[in-house]
Amino acid sequence: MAAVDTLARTAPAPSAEPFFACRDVHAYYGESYIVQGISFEMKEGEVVALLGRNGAGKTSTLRTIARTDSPQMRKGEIWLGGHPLHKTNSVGAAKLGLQLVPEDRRIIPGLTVEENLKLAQIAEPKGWEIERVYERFPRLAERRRQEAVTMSGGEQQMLAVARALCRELKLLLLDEPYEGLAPVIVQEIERIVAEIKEAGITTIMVEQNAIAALHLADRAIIMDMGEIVYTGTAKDVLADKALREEYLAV
Amino acid sequence: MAPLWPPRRDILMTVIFGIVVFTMPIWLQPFGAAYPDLMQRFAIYGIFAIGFNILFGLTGYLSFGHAAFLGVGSYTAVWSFKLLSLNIIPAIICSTLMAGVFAVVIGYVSLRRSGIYFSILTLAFAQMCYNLAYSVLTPITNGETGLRVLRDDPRIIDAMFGSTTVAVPRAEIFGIAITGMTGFWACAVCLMIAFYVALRITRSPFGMMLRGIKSNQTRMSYVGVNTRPYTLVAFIISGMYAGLAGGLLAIVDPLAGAERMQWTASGEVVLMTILGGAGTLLGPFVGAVIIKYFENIFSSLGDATLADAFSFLPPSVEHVVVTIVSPFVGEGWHLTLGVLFMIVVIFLPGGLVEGFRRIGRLFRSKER
Amino acid sequence: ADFCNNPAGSTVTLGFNVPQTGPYADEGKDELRAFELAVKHLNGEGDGGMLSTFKPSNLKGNGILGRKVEFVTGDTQTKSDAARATARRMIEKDGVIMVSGGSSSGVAVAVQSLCQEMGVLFMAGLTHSNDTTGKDKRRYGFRHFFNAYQSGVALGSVLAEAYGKERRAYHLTADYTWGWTQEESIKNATEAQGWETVQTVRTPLGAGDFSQYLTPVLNSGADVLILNHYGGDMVNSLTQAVQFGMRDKQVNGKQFEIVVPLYSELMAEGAGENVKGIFGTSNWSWQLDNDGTKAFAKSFGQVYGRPPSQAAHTCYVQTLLYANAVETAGTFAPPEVIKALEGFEFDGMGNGPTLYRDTDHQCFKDVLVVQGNEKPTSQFDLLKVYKIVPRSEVTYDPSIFGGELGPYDVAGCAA
Amino acid sequence: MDAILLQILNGLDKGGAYALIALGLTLTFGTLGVVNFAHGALFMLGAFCVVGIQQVLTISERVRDPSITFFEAYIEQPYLVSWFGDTGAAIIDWVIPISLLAAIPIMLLVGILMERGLIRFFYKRPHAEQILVTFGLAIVLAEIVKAWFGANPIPVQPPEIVRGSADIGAWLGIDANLSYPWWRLIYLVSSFVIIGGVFAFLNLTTYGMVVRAGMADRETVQLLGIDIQRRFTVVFGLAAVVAGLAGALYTGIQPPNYNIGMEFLVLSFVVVVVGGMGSLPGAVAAGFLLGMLQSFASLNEVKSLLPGIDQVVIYLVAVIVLLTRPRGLLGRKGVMEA
Amino acid sequence: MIENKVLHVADVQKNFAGLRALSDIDLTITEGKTHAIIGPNGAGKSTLLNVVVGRIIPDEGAVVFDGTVITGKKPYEINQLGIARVFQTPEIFNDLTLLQNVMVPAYAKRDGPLRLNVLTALDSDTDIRLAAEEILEDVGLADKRHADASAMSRGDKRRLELAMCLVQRPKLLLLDEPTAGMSRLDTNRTIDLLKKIKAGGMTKVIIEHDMHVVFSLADMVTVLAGGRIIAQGTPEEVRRDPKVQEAYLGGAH
Ligand SMILES: Nc1ncnc2c1ncn2[C@@H]1O[C@H](COP(=O)(O)OP(=O)(O)OP(=O)(O)O)[C@@H](O)[C@H]1O
Ligand SMILES: Nc1ncnc2c1ncn2[C@@H]1O[C@H](COP(=O)(O)OP(=O)(O)OP(=O)(O)O)[C@@H](O)[C@H]1O
Ligand SMILES: CC(C)C[C@H](N)C(=O)O
Ligand SMILES: [Mg+2]
Ligand SMILES: [Mg+2]
Repeated sequence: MAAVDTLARTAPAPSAEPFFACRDVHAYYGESYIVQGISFEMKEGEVVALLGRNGAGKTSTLRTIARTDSPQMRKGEIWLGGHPLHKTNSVGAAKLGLQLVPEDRRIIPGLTVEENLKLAQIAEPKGWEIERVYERFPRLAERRRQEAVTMSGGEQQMLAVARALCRELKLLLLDEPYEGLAPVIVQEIERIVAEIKEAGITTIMVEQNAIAALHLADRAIIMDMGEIVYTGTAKDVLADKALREEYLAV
Repeated sequence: MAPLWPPRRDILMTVIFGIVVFTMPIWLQPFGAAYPDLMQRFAIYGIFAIGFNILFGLTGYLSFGHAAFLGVGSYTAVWSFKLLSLNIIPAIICSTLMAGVFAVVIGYVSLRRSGIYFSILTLAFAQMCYNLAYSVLTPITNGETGLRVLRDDPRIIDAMFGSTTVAVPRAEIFGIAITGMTGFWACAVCLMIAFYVALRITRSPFGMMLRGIKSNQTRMSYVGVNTRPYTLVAFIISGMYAGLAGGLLAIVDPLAGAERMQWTASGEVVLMTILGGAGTLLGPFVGAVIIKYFENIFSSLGDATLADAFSFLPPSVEHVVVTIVSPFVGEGWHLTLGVLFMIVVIFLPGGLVEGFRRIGRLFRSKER
Repeated sequence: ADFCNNPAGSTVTLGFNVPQTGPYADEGKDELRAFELAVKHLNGEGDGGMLSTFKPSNLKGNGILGRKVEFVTGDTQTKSDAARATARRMIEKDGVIMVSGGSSSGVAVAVQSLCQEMGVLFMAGLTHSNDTTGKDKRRYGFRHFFNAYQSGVALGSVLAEAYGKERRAYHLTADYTWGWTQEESIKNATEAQGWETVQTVRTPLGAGDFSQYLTPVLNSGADVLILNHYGGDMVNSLTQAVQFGMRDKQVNGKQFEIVVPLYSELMAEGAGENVKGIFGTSNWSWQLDNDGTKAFAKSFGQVYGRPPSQAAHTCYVQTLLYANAVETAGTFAPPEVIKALEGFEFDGMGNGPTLYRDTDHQCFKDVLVVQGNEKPTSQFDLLKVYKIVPRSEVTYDPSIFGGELGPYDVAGCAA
Repeated sequence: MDAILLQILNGLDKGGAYALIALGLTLTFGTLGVVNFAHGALFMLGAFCVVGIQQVLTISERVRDPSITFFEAYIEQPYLVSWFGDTGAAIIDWVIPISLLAAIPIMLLVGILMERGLIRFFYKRPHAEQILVTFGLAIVLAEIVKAWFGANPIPVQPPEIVRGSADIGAWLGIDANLSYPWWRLIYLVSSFVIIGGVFAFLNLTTYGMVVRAGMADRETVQLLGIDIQRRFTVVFGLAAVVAGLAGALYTGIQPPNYNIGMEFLVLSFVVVVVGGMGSLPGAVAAGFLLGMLQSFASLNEVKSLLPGIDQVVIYLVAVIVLLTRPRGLLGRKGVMEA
Repeated sequence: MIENKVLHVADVQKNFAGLRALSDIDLTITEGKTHAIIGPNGAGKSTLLNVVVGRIIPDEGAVVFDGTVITGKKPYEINQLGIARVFQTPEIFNDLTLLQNVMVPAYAKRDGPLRLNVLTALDSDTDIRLAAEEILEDVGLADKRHADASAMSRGDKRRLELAMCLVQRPKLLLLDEPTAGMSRLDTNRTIDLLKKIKAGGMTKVIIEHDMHVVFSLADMVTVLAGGRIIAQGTPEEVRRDPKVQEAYLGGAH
């Protein structure tokens, strides 16, 4: 797909090491123990759906991988493209090409839409040009001078994804990208995610709309109570009715 | 947030608190702080801080002008001594009420804004009171010298009951002069009452509403609460506490000076509250005691006292220790206070009381 | 006898309450030096200073009534409230039998009335307001320093001589008891000489930047600026007035002049060059030519490497006078000590024959008119004595200021 | 007429001082979201840079003062003067300008150390704790200065040639009795220059935008690969430099003492808030507004109409402004409103 | 059957600096019914609720609730009349426990907008407390009632906010995306809960993007787009409306 060709990786990762790996990751909010020993690996270009009920620890896992200050990671290793993420912080992770699109979108108050996008292009490595974002998301172009937080939820979600695209992407973490969006927009964002997948961007996606997520994903990981309870291909999960009912209620 | 407490424990807590306060002359002895003036200050500033906490700790509104109420309370008490009677009861009532009146006015205006804007409004009002008391209001406040009780004041209530001529005019309660320890007992009684009232407020639905306002004003108005009157009432109550404290200051030493309205005095109560632990019941009192202790005891320690204190050490060591310690006492007591603030905030966020609680928890969990 | 803080052991404690911070901190520091020196001398250490020149004296150089003298200090911060708190601490915690010091009349008046209530003697340090021994006088308070009224009397004629009788004066006044009474006294004295007072403006104590008060002076038509400021405030206001070019101005065809009615060596030091030629009055100067002055200046200079200021002098003298009164009375009991001080006539303390008047506890002695030295001969030679106004000229009727002393016996802190 | 002009100048001059302090405070307070009660202390440190350098320049040999005979008195003769004669004296005379240059790196370092060592741990803490810790720091800094330099104001003189006053009446060609101290004019001009410099730095660069974003949501900015920490440090250093320069320049107006920072602190908070939280132009505008009003309130004509107005005008105006404009002159919504 | 209208939004207009967020909105809500409002993002749905609860004052038009005009009234007054609202981003008391979070609105309901209730002790007030615990039970948060609200996951926060509204037993409950971010399991539980309330006769306005929720609950659906009502009717009618399909539902439905 032409629209996302610059997203494509330039050189393949060495094949012996997995492209991305979590090994026995434990993380805490203060004293409360939330991420309780997560391990999984991903090949380059793979899309994984991280599923589980509310409070299972999905967001916490993504935040741990993105190396934010909270939750605090106390044990374990995280590797991305041969670099040890566990030894760096969120800034370092971002510089290695990791982007988190957070569940609450985290659009920066006080800045306009355009400034929010520009912010993603301060530090290297950069991704899309802003003009290109506007072509892809005409709605944002219309609102470029508006203070971004006064936009509607869906508009903000678009901005959050667009902002991630403004950076060069090796690993994209999407936390509930469809939440609160009108079906048309969901389809729109689904298309974007599909493009991203097509471009070979390794992606972890958390989504309550499990079916939608599973249709896109190569693989599914199901969490419960801070642990991984199931790993398998997306097809398997779609097929396994009992599993779906127990953890996903679908 | 601790689970809700049964009310019987309120009484128990007040009683324990009372015992601690009333035995201060005994247990403060080893700290060199068991003299009336300082103990009175502990109690008075304790009241001030406890009252301040009702506003700041519960609603989160940080007033930077509470000293104005302290000053108003003091001036009113002295005027009550001058015009009405040397008896402290009218003085206490008048000072508390007058501070309440000021709080209504200042609170009504200031509470139209929140956050830092509120803080600066209160600061501005207090500074206006201070500057005016110092200058053009001199006929009422006696300016920089301070308002004093004079022998030839009218004292109409006293005059009704006989002569007003006294050798030296002193506050009294039914013939008992309020000096020295009596002054402390009077303050201690007020402190206990003030503590109990604060306790009841904190543990009442009203108190919970105030905490709701602190937590989320938007939600508060969408569950049907008109937040302004609530905060205004909290403001008035805490202003009245300050007025009471100011009145007591004038009772134990019948001079009211404008300085006690200055922003530094307002800042002091903020520091007391945060140092001890804003939002906790005991914290403000603890903070008040510590700051007043430093101000009075540390500032009066000289090198000679230090040498005494460390004389058990070998002379060379003693010399070194005294050299290290001496910048922190006497004139340098502020330095100690500054360092203390920093240490407490850095290592015990939430204040001393919260810090103790945490340390306590740490020990308990280690035992297990 | 039962009275507040009757010394029980072999020592007696005095309380020295001086400003260590605030606009008068400089004088506070010098006062403290003098107190230490006085205590040494009373205890028979050092060279004895004025002990040898003071007459009539009962001092023996073995402490007071045989008790070794100790002292505690406090910081008044130049605030009445704070000063009262430290004084109370001294009385209640440290058991002092006498409080001295202070560099502000506001503080002096406040502490003096506290001392009356507590039944402890107050030997005022620096205080120049008429009120201290006027409407706010107290039985337990004594002042050695002169006052604003005396400054006015002494200065009036000198100013008229030097600057002529047709002058228009503009007052900037520290906004508290001392400033008010000094403004009034100087105004009366200069108006009596034919001067006109254009404007009197109050400035808050410790204002720092006086520019907003100085700019209106320039266009007011006044040709004399009278700064009723002291200490750090005066250093600032005078320096800034000079920066505004006031001393180079011609107004009404006359040279614009600045007057600082109450002067001190420390201020002159702070203001540097700016004081040259400026008139004021002073309680005492280390350059006076008499035995007491020389003895004191010498012993002070040897210990501290600088001559004493008038602040140091008055505090030193007050301590000695108190000690002497106790020796005379033979007891620490305040009423007796007070009686020993009242009407006491003495000499050899640097100001010539001096009377502690019984009706208002004000000292009467010669007053110095001083002028900023145009050609100092040494680094400390900042003020030169222009004229010594004799005691008889500055004596006044105590009734003009009203006030009452109150009783000798107060229940005090012993009650 | 002269009176008015003079009062305007005086107001601008005061306003310049307020604006400078408020500007630095806003940089940390509005931008970084840190309530820095130690800002006054930075002002004070700037002033004491001058004092310190003056003391270094005037390191002296002790020469016995022969004019004092009855005790041993000494005169301090600066080595600079002993060695270089008039040149040495001139260097000492130019102490303030020299110190200004030195103050920039010193204050930058102080600011950076302060931010690295303390402030950064408090970005996320409640404002109350920020107040307490920076207040503690302010006390500590003031006490250290007091222990070193003493409690009393230390006179510092502007260079001889600008010590007097400028005849502005002659400049403007009006036959008016209008003169104003040189040094105060220099202060006024410097404040314009510094304010302009800071604005250019923050508004004409994306730096300012990034810093604002970092203040609103550090975490997200970091997730975008920006090392916001370093930028905060720089901004803090910049604020310290602005405060320090304001303080250093001020020594020519008023001899500094250890407490001068506290004296300015409250006023500068009022200025910042009247200007509107987080707004640099607001802070500057409010600084000049309040300076001007204070100057005019001190006119005797005004005071006779409204006694005491000169004492309270700043606070009164603060109340009026905050009641009519909820967020001060130019404040943004939501900044420090809770 | 005479349908009783609880809420009437009459010809409401609202502009934001040139942007027409709501234009000519005329809407009636029938008592006891569940009325869904759907529409693309930015259609003005939340803005409409803001107008109803008094957060935004419309440029034109009025809102009538239960026969009283409520436009211009303060939010707390409107709540006191019986309108409660769940926000799109949860507005809860982060510093309080879950139980207290629910007790505050319960007191507000019982004591009115201003009552200085200082004399009762919190804990002896069993009525309020029991009511609060019961509601927490209903939404499935009972076992966490002494935990601080700030430690909840977002789904829990939403349920908590719902509980805070339910405890007031409002006549009209406005829900802005009550199940957004909820797992299917919890969504289903919430649907059940809301059905139960419906049985109790409470009128509800619900904004939702999850069509499963809309079609399970709504009696009536209004579709907003670009600040205008583009369709209105029963769920089935709306679903079949081509305009709606184009503007909102997209091809997949
Ligand atoms: N800041 C925090 N402090 C303490 N506990 C937290 C914090 N944030 C989340 N938790 C707890 O961690 C657990 C996992 O939360 P997390 O947000 O990761 O869940 P989730 O799977 O993303 O759920 P959801 O689908 O509701 O978003 C929950 O029990 C939550 O209460
Ligand atoms: N305070 C405001 N200032 C300016 N524009 C605003 C403001 N509030 C809302 N808007 C704009 O009004 C439009 C409607 O917003 P609203 O939040 O009502 O949408 P919505 O229908 O709730 O969307 P969503 O489903 O995404 O939440 C949006 O375009 C939004 O950008
Ligand atoms: C120090 C004194 C002699 C003058 C001082 N200002 C006073 O109040 O009296
Ligand atoms: Mg989540
Ligand atoms: Mg919405």
